[in-house]
Amino acid sequence: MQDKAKILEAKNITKIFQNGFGKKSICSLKNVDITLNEGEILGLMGPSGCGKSTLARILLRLLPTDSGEVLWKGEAITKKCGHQLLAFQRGVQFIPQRPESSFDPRLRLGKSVVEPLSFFKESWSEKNRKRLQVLLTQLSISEELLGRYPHQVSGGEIQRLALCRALLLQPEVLILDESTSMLDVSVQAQMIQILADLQEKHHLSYLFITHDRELANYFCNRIIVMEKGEILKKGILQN
Amino acid sequence: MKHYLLQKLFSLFLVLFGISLAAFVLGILTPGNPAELALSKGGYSPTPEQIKEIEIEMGLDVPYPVQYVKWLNRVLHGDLGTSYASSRPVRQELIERIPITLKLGSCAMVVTCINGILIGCIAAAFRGKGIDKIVQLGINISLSLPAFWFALLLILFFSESLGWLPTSGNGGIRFLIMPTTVLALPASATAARLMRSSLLAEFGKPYYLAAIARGTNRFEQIIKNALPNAIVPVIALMGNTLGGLLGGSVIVETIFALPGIGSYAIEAIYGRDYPALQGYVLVTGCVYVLVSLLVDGISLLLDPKVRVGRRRL
Amino acid sequence: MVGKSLFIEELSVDFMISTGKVRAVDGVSVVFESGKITGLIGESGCGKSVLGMAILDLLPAYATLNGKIDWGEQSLNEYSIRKRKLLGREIGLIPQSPSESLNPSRKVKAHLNEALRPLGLKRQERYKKAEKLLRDFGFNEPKRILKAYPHELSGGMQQRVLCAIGTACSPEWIIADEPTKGLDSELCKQVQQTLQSLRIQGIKSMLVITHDLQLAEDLCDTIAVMYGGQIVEMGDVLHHPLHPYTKAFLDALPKNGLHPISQINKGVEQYSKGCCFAARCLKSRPRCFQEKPPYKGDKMHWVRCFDAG
Amino acid sequence: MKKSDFQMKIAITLLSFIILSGLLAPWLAPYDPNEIHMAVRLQGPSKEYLFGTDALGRDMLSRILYGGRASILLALIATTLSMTLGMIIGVCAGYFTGVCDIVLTVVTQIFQGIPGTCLMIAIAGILGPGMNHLLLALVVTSWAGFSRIVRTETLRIREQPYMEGLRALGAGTSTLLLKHLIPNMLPNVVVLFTTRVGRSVLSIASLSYLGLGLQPPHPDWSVMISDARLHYRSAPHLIIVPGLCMFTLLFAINLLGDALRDRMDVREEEVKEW
Repeated sequence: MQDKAKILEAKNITKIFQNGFGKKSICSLKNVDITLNEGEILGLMGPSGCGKSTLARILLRLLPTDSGEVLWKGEAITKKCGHQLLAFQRGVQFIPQRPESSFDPRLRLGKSVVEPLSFFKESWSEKNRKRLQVLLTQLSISEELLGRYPHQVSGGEIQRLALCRALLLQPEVLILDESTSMLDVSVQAQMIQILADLQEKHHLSYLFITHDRELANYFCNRIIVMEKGEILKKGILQN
Repeated sequence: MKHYLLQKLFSLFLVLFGISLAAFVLGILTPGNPAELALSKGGYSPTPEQIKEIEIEMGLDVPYPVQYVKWLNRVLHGDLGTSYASSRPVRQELIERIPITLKLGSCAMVVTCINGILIGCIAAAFRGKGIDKIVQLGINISLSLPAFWFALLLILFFSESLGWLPTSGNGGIRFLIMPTTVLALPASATAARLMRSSLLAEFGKPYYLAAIARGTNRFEQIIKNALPNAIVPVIALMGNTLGGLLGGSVIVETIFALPGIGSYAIEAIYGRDYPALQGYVLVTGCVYVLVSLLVDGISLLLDPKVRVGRRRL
Repeated sequence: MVGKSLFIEELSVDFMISTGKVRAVDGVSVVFESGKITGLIGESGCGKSVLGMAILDLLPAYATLNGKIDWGEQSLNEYSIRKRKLLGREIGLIPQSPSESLNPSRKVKAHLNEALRPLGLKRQERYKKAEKLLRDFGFNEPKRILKAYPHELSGGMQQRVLCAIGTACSPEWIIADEPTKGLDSELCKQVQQTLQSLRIQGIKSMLVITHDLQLAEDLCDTIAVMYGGQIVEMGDVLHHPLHPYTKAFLDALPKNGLHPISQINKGVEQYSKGCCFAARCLKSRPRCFQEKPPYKGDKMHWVRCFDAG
Repeated sequence: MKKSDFQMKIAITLLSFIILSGLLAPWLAPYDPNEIHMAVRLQGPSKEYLFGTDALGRDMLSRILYGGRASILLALIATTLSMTLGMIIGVCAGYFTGVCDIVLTVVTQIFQGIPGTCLMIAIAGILGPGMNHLLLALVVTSWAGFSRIVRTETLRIREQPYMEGLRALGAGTSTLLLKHLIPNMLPNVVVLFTTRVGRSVLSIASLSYLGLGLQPPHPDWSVMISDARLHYRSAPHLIIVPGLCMFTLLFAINLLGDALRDRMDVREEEVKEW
């Protein structure tokens, strides 16, 4: 892997959760450094409660950090807000772990998938419609699914729709927080295959968070293992 | 546990402060000038100078915040002002009348607890069967009965035609039967409905399925397993049920002529006796807040996570 | 003495929900022999938990069950009152999610008391028996555990307490419903050891419902594979699978190369009268859609497919 | 879900009957409700006066027809006002945590600290009877309950994963609030609205009965009951008939509330595994 441009970086991130009544596990991050290169599938592994998901939320700027900063294409964005962040927000997308609650239960799936375009003030032009068609065929989602409500659709289909919603915004990085661990084995296999060929077609880079060792070995180029908020061994496996 | 108590005490202090503020503001809003009213009792038309004098004497000329502080200081020392109607200290009159309302209120509360929990459990145990439908219909009916109309119906039926119960006056238990029923009916209906739905929610939980798998009989499943968890929201509801009872007592006391603080408030309104009304709002507010705090405390204690704290073995 | 096996004939379970009738278990006939640990594996939605709950008669109100379930000679689904005596004493359940299957406002002692009631011991003996049970499951100071509330125990401890409750009256049969669901790898190993130690407690026969193949492989003597509400194959399925679905299922594992199972080909009715896997089977022939496939193979390893076996 | 549909049908028929008869009162009523004929006072039901006459000889049927209008209208307005106020404060307190939440919760607690009916009586008593004072009393006492329930709902929905997903997608606060948070809260709020309308009708009736709400010449059921108190021995129907109308109205509203609540929980019973 020659040294590609660094697309998303986090420098000595520390995050301490006070043991308020609400928070059961005190999961803090101690000066974590992580770099995701362009076009790379970076695996992030570790037992549950070691801070994987917290790191993901910090990278997505959903959680403030106590110290350290997040860099998008080399520029620090922890301080920025408002429209400077538009490029970042569009560039990094998030696929959650629980399929059954990643869509608003009151909206039909079609509307939810298309809605993010309006967040970036993009009108529903003909070009976007064609792009949606292409994505639907790539993700093997039937048109009829878009008319249904989230509780009438299976876990695997929901994850694929979440992918479709994210890819409609033409992101460059996908953060997958154990997106396949709730799925059955066969559906997971299908999802991984789709993720693989999407990566070539749209030359994306993935931060793939999982606790399944075999899956990580099979799918990821580089794996980082975390333990109680710290990174143990960087890049144990380079395949 | 400490964290909860601190939070509760802080909010208690604020709410009591709010009630005193509300009572004071009610005093200011009263139409007409209190000094003029005090003087012009008995048809005597006071001259402007005399009104001025009284105003200074009553401390009405200073800005409102200062008035509030002085008023609060007097209230904290137990002086709730004198009632225009009987010119006796309001505190005195309230103290005479509170026991009746408390007697009525506690009877109604006891009846509500027993009815609410019992009927709620029965309805949940026989879900979907005949009894459940009858109980739900009964709950709907008792929630739709206007209290004063129901009271009049009771009087018409039991006192007039059957003559069993006295229509008014204050004496032994026989005098309290009808007022308590009128007060307790809507309260126990709400309690029963919450009890039923919270029990049904517990039936769906995995630990209930595990309890059945342990070979427990139906009684053990419902009373020993589901009830301890399902009763917590009902106890919390008892807190603001008391508010309803205090409010309801106003109507019941006027109809059944029971000399409690409820009828005192109505007399104060008809007689434009504002200090008395102010005293009434203060007392009911404080009683209600203190009792709700007590009930909240109890419902917190019922939850082992709070009682025992979060230590991990 | 030879234990009683579970004989199930033509069992089907339908759920009446708002959008009509849904068949979760479709005509299952199987024998779970006593003295063996049988694994019941399958993807979510294949009806394995429903089958387990049907045996214990713990289905929700809106479910209707027909077909026969015999335990030894006694039939289970007719005399449900008598079954109440069986539940807990002869057939124990280890429920699914440990954190939610213990009553949050009652101590561990109360749970065990209830579980031990069928033995009819006096209070003091019951307390000693409860202590012994907890000690068998690796708790070194059972007194403190008995006084503790469920939220004070860690995930692993809760699981072991549930096993203790399930085996309180040392029943003949134990049904473990997804014991490792939602647990991470260390906890899974712990659960595996606890379940293996059940054999020492005198539990002869067990039915383990799980989607964790690792657990099934290490723990179970024989494994039944379920798909679309039917048992398609039973026996030593993990090492030499016969049914096309089992083969595809195993290929989809990360260690065997993550080959996905083919999608439902268009234009084919999903729930066919014949074999449930016909719609997605590569070798499916028209016959597979009309008739129910026969049982082939011997008692040790049988399969329901026209050309397999 | 046959049971809730059946309930819904009865509730809607009853409600529409009452509201229609209220709206069409001017055309349906045989006499002017306030026209006094002392000659025919306290008569039982007869051919001319179907429901008989009251203490001042006014025709009961027309007074009953007019009777519902004021309290239903007032209850609807009061509940809508207190619901909007409650929702605004509840959503702000629930969504924007920190100082804003603490301040608003304390204010809500203060207003909830005082028992509803007592405060209502105090306000109506001091400001004097009349429609707008009654309205003010109703709104001041009931918005706190609304805002507390809306706040818990907001907190629940805000923690849902799909809200976090939307925030990650770049949704602004306004879109999150208006297009996702509130629509998800609507079902529970609608159920709450129906029960609160019922409660407001009850409060208006109690206040009017005590003479603090609607005033005597105005044909209102509770005022009629309070006037008829003196003659309840001789003419009990003067009390029973208006009371029955009010009971039917409240019963219909409660039935509607129950049916809506059943309708909302339908999805929970879907088979999770399938």
